[in-house]
Amino acid sequence: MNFTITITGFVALYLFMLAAFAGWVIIGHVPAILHTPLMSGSNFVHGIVVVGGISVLIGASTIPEQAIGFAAVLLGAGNVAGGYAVTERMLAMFQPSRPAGEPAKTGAVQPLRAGSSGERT
Amino acid sequence: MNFTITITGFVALYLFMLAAFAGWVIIGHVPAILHTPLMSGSNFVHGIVVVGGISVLIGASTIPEQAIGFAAVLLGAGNVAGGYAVTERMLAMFQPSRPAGEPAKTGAVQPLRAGSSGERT
Amino acid sequence: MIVNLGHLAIGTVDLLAAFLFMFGLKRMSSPLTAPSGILAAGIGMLAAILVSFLYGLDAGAVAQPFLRMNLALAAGALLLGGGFAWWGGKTVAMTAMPQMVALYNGMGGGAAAAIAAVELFGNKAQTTTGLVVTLLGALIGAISFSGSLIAWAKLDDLLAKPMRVRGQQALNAVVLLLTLGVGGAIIATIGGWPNPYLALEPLIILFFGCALVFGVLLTLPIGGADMPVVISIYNAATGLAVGLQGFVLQNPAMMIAGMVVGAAGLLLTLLMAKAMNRSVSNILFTNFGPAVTQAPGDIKGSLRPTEAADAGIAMRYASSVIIVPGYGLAVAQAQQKLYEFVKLLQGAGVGVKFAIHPVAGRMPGQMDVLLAEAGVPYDMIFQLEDINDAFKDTDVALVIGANDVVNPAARTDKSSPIFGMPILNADQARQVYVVKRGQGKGYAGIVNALFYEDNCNMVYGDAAAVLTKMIEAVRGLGSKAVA
Amino acid sequence: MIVNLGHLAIGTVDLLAAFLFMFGLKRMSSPLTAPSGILAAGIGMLAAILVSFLYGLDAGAVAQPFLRMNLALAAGALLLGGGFAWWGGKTVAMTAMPQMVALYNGMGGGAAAAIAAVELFGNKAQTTTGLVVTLLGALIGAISFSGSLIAWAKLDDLLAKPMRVRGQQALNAVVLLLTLGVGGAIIATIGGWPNPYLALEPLIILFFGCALVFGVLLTLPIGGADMPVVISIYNAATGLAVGLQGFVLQNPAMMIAGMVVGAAGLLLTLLMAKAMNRSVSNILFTNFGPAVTQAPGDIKGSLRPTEAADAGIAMRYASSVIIVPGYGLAVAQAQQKLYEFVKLLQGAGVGVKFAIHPVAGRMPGQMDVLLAEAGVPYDMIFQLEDINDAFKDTDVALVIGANDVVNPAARTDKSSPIFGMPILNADQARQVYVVKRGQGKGYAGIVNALFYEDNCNMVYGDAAAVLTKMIEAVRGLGSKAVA
Ligand SMILES: NC(=O)c1ccc[n+]([C@@H]2O[C@H](COP(=O)([O-])OP(=O)(O)OC[C@H]3O[C@@H](n4cnc5c(N)ncnc54)[C@H](OP(=O)(O)O)[C@@H]3O)[C@@H](O)[C@H]2O)c1
Ligand SMILES: NC(=O)c1ccc[n+]([C@@H]2O[C@H](COP(=O)([O-])OP(=O)(O)OC[C@H]3O[C@@H](n4cnc5c(N)ncnc54)[C@H](OP(=O)(O)O)[C@@H]3O)[C@@H](O)[C@H]2O)c1
Repeated sequence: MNFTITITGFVALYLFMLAAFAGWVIIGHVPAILHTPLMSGSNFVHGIVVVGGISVLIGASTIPEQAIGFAAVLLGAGNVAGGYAVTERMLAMFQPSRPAGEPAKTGAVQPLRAGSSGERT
Repeated sequence: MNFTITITGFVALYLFMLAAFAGWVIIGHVPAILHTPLMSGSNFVHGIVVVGGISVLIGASTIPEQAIGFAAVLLGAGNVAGGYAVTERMLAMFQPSRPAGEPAKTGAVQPLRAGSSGERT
Repeated sequence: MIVNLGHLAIGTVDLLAAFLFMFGLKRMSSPLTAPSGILAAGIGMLAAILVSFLYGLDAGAVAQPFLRMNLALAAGALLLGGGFAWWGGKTVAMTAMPQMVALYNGMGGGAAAAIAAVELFGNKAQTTTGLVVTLLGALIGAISFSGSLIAWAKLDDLLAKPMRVRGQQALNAVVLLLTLGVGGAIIATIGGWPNPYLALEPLIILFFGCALVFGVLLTLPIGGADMPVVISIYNAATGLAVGLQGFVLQNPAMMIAGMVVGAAGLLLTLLMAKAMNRSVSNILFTNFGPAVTQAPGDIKGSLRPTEAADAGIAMRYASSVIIVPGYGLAVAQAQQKLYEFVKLLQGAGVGVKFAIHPVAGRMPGQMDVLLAEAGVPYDMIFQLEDINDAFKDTDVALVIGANDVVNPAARTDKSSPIFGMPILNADQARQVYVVKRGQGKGYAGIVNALFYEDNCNMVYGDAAAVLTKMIEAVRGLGSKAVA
Repeated sequence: MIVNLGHLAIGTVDLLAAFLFMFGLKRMSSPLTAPSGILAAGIGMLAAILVSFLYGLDAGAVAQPFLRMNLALAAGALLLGGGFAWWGGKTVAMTAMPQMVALYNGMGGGAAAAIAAVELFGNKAQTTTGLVVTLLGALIGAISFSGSLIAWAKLDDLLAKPMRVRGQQALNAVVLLLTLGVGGAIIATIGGWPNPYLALEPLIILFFGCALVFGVLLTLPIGGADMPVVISIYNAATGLAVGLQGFVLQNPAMMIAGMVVGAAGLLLTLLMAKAMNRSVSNILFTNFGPAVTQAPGDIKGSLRPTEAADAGIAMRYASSVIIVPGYGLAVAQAQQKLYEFVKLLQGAGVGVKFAIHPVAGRMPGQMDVLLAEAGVPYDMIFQLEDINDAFKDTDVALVIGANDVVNPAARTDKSSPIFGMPILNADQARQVYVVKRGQGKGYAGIVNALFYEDNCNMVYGDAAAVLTKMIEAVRGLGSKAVA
């Protein structure tokens, strides 16, 4: 068997359509509280470009190609590592009341699932 | 340009994965009130098999192939038409209070978006 | 050139159709947008079907002489199959929806299997991968076909009670292994291995035969009330089969639509099983054992029957009523009568709501569809979690043809088969009326302690008949009262 | 054989990675599951990067002599770029998040453009379709690169106020057309048409130059406060560019991940713009005109300053307090102090909630992240629609560094630039304290009538300083009071 991947024009359109649809539906239900981490998280995901950079750099056969390929990997790696670092940092901060070890004397505050819109207090 | 579609094994897996993911996410938020129409609606969607039946029947070159191909189109057409008919019929029945022309004397009934769980009356 | 343009048209339209399918299913997540959703999917389907006739441009030299005949056959099959199914779908009673869906679903599975048969008999698979995928699609499609037909027959009362033989599980396993074995022999034969026993064609026929039998055997032992879950599984299976045949035919729209339905059907199945507080494998395989026999001594109190007229009038003078419909309402086909009665109450200023349990009836959402059919606006219909806290502030709970979904044993009795299932708190209302024909048990076959509670009265009779009496009684109070 | 196994490994891992990306983003829809989501996506990314070194097995005869060098270069670039960015991401202040995201996003766009450059200089496109897609990806990637860098510089205060020239729109249009023209020339030259003016290489350089300049010109005139929306747009654009380059490189994981981000980023942009009650094109193109000048006569009443200590003690003896944080809190970096104060209040039995406006601060969700950083549990944090009805039953609303998001002009004054934006009903609380440094206006540059209301007192000073005083005052009440 041969595992080379060939994507002709039409199949590419199908892939694009499906991916775009999935992306749209996935994001549709994200609460406002997570908009910033979501932005940096999706930013992280397009860091996959670094894989393209690696493949191009590996196939390089002239100095200019090597230089530009090196730049591609460098930039893509920055995208990946930075995007992950900030997203993970932000998300680790979101804590519910109890596990935070607070005395939980929240008085009149009724805990509510964060981002559950449609409920009114 | 040539618009023939070629889908090699791996690309097929990508398509399948994306489609399955999309299907899963799409259904994730359907309220229980619509489970029956949703079942018949997704039933309708796999009626696309009729298209495959047509292509096979058109390419048939022996009597048995024609017979089986005919059966495929017949069955697939039943899937499509029946699935659409029942789904559309059921969905047309779901009506909100106001447009139904009822005197809307619902007394103590507070209208609530159907299927909005998480709210308690 | 023309051929190329044909491919362009098919590719474009199919891409659009695949998008519209997903878009349509997405819009079906709310009653407001759902009708436009099925319309969108329908438009996509129509376009895909029409453009698929352009495959005629592709026909090779061998098929050329058959081409006009084949095109005519395709059109004829479309009109014939589509026409009958359309007519059936438009005229079937709402209560018969589950079996109709089973039937249409079986057709889809059959179509997928038929496509696979053409591929296999014609030996058209190019690669081993293609052959394996074809066989897999054929297997799943055929099982879904015969299994769905059995489900249809059961739900349509053409087949009696669950039929089981001793060692059912072992028998099923043997048939499945046999099918897989024959599939392996087909692969070997096509691959050029010597096979002294059978030629390719008998092998293929045997393969389909075994798969069909397996579908029958798998479905026969399952109780009629579990059928909706089974239908949902077969729905997902047909989707999968269609997706696989889509790969074989190199048709991405089929691949996508099939796989979307496969995943969606699987999730829907899990949601249903969860709502019934059971596991899918429990439904499929362990539906054995005698019904639970309950010591009658468990229940204290006595049943207090009352007249339909009295109950109706009591509700007329209540300020709030919650109605709990169940399977019996569907049996009695009394949804129209029920809404007539509700409108009378509303006209008299009574606040009325409907409380729907996720597994009331015999199909998830069946009660919602039934009430919708009668014209009940969907903002009067509340799901369990939205209304369960309201019973305690309600004057009357009218339980009509429901039983298990209001059985308090689910809360307390660990030995009960429904223990753990969330139930509607009808018992918390100030007064409960239960409409049923007699001492019949619910689907779970257990006694209902609610009926013996102090605040509960029984109204015996067919739901439709009882409602007629209630309507007459309230009307009899005179026009002033029903202002 | 080995090459084939390499392809198998790459294909499998990339498939898994694509799934994990989508799965991870899906899990990011709730704070509970989000950390596991980014972890899943991270694992997918790591695996995809590691396995991509197997492309080395593919290297043709020409690239073979460079192979070891190239592999070393790739590893070096990974460590260098990844290391710096990781360090930056781990150490940057939470308030500087927007510009960091802009920077990383620009890097992604630059990488996509660089890949395109290699393809173009090496003339590797096989078909016209491939060439066009390469150019398109190069264009979008380059714009996203330079535009994001400008956004970063602006947010990091390296660039001063919006810079505009007369006829900015026309200039932008000219540069864009020029870029497209050069792109056309490239296609023509590669297609073999005679081009007497420029050889291919200068054309490609010109193309990238124009695209980069266009990105700069597009971003320079936009106000710093609109930057988050711009960053979100560029985020989607980078996703699109990555997806297109994925097609060029025949890498489905890149295609999928890029396109998912493209669609997700677009939707996120629209959600943000909607929360700000503006259209995206309004943000991008019509950010001109002088600030609204308001007749001071509009406002009746006078400002009543009060001491921080008095306000703090008043809150200590209130039974319920809602805190409305805004951009000023981020400027003062006072989130830790604020939570310290809140814990004091809670210890004294005061019920405290946070009310977050969707566009409080300078980035959607910025306040949520800020409070989370300080350790505020997220179930104390309420979004506008969840808390707006609670203000009227609340003793004290503490508005700290917020302005526009509590400006009643949004409700009543049709001429106001924020008219129609939903606002937090802080004015409905029995007592309002507003913490700000002086007479500074909010982002919209308009006077806030709330400050002149009878139930409102101003507490002047930097938010951090004011909170320190409040904490001291409450502590000063003695341990009994703060039991
Ligand atoms: N919804 C689903 O998806 C699904 C699927 C599979 C299984 N189930 C199971 O089905 C059950 C559903 O509960 P349910 O409360 O709706 O129904 P139920 O527990 O099956 O009870 C139905 C009751 O209706 C009465 N009835 C029958 N015909 C009637 C008529 N013509 N007029 C008046 N009453 C009539 C019967 O008593 P009489 O004989 O005395 O009249 C019976 O007690 C649950 O156990 C659930 O797990 C549901
Ligand atoms: N969130 C987003 O995505 C986003 C994006 C773009 C634009 N915007 C816009 O930004 C605005 C956000 O509203 P907002 O209420 O959060 O902020 P704002 O309206 O910009 O007001 C901030 C207030 O904080 C005060 N302040 C500044 N530094 C301070 C310090 N160190 N200590 C105490 N107070 C300080 C300022 O007054 P003094 O100078 O008197 O102290 C100013 O009035 C909206 O108009 C929104 O449309 C938001």
